[in-house]
Amino acid sequence: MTTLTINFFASLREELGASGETLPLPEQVTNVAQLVDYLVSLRGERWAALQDNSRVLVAVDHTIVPRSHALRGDEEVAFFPPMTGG
Amino acid sequence: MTTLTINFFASLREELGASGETLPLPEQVTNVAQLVDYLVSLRGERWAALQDNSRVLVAVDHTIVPRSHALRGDEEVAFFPPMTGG
Amino acid sequence: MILVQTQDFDIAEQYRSLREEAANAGAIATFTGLVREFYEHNSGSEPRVEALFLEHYPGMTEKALADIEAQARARWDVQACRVIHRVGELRGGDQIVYVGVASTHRGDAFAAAEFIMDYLKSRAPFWKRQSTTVGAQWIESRAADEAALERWATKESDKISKSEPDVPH
Amino acid sequence: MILVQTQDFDIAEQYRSLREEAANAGAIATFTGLVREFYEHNSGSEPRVEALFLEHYPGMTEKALADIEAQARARWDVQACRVIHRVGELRGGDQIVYVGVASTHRGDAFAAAEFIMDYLKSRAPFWKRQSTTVGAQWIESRAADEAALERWATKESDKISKSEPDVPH
Repeated sequence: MTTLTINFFASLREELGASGETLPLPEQVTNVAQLVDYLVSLRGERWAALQDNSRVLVAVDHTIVPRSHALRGDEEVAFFPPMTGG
Repeated sequence: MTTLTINFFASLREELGASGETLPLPEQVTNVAQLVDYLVSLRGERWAALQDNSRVLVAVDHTIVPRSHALRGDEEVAFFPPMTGG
Repeated sequence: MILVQTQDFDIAEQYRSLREEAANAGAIATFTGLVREFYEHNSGSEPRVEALFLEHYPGMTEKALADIEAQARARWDVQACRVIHRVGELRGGDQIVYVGVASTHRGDAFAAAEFIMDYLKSRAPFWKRQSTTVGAQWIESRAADEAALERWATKESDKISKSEPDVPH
Repeated sequence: MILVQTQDFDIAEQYRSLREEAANAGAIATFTGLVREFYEHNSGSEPRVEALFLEHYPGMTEKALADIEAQARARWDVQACRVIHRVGELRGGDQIVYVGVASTHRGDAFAAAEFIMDYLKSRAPFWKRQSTTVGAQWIESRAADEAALERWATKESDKISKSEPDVPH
């Protein structure tokens, strides 16, 4: 069975109290939006913060993607707030 | 009697074979365009290069001016080709 | 060349590298970002910044910066390019970021350097937390930084796009 | 601060001065112009540049550069500014010109530095004569340099305008 690596960064990491985890991908989860819904169902309402598309960006294998991005199950998925470099 | 200081720079200096001179301002010369015509009448046709407004810029007392700029007779007048700094 | 590092950098050394690498450069544009001593604060007051912590996403950071540099090279004449971004804890007045571009002409050098900075601000995975005399907070992204990207918009630059609104399918 | 000089300059020293002078700068943009080893030539070939001679108009040069700096300060947040232009004989690869601007934000630093460079190219009394392997010639002003000024056009910048077509009155 394949395994997702999930990371959280910056204020989102502090808000969720989690920096990351690995997770086997359930069969019914085929994209990022479904992964988020699944995490909320597992962890509870505090994690609904991940569903806010305007506040939380998603990268799959180091590339920013839309919530519709398909998942195979062996990716590195990261959630983070808007970036503030420079 | 007041005296104009006239300077020529760069390719224009080489073309005219003159780096500058001082000149008493005749009464009938009241602006830059008239000064140029006066210089051509004094020095000959080669100096008609000064009349080419697209190739020769004019500064009076270190500020670029149009040919219509009035002269009192005690200014520093400079003629030069388009600038190429930087 | 791209570096993500905790240690400080020497702009004179970067400049020397750019001059050496660029065979016939007529123009070198550089940008250095510094930690401002007094940061803008939500309350409108200006508390002194005691420390700034730069978090990043190792692996993605280098990839994002390399993508941004590649975009700049595709759009302008870039003979040499150096990007350094510091991470970890910084103090007021410290150097954070360096971008240097050597080009044949000044227009390309300026445009490429500013393009890289504008993208790096909002498209590379860095986050800033500041500790001030009135407490700590994560610095929020500025609308001005997002707006700065608009003028670079072309088909090419769409490749470095932000997550779009969700469209289920 | 404006310097017109024959001797070379040290960009690290200029950068240190900008950092010291600008109390709360978050951004330093710099530009350095270098003598290209191979200059564009009217014939389309690219002869090697053996020497470049920079002539200027002492007295007016300083005034023109000060005017340009003042315009930049009027339009953007400029906390510190340094402009150096060399004159006399230079060799391929030599530094010709330096512009450094410290500002609160990067947009102002970039804009002010590029504005100063664009104006300095066509509005300060410098002229270049190059000696190449195929002979010597005065470098002609480029239409691109004149065009570069257009995007800065405002009522303010009209103050640094070029001689207008003659209108007798």
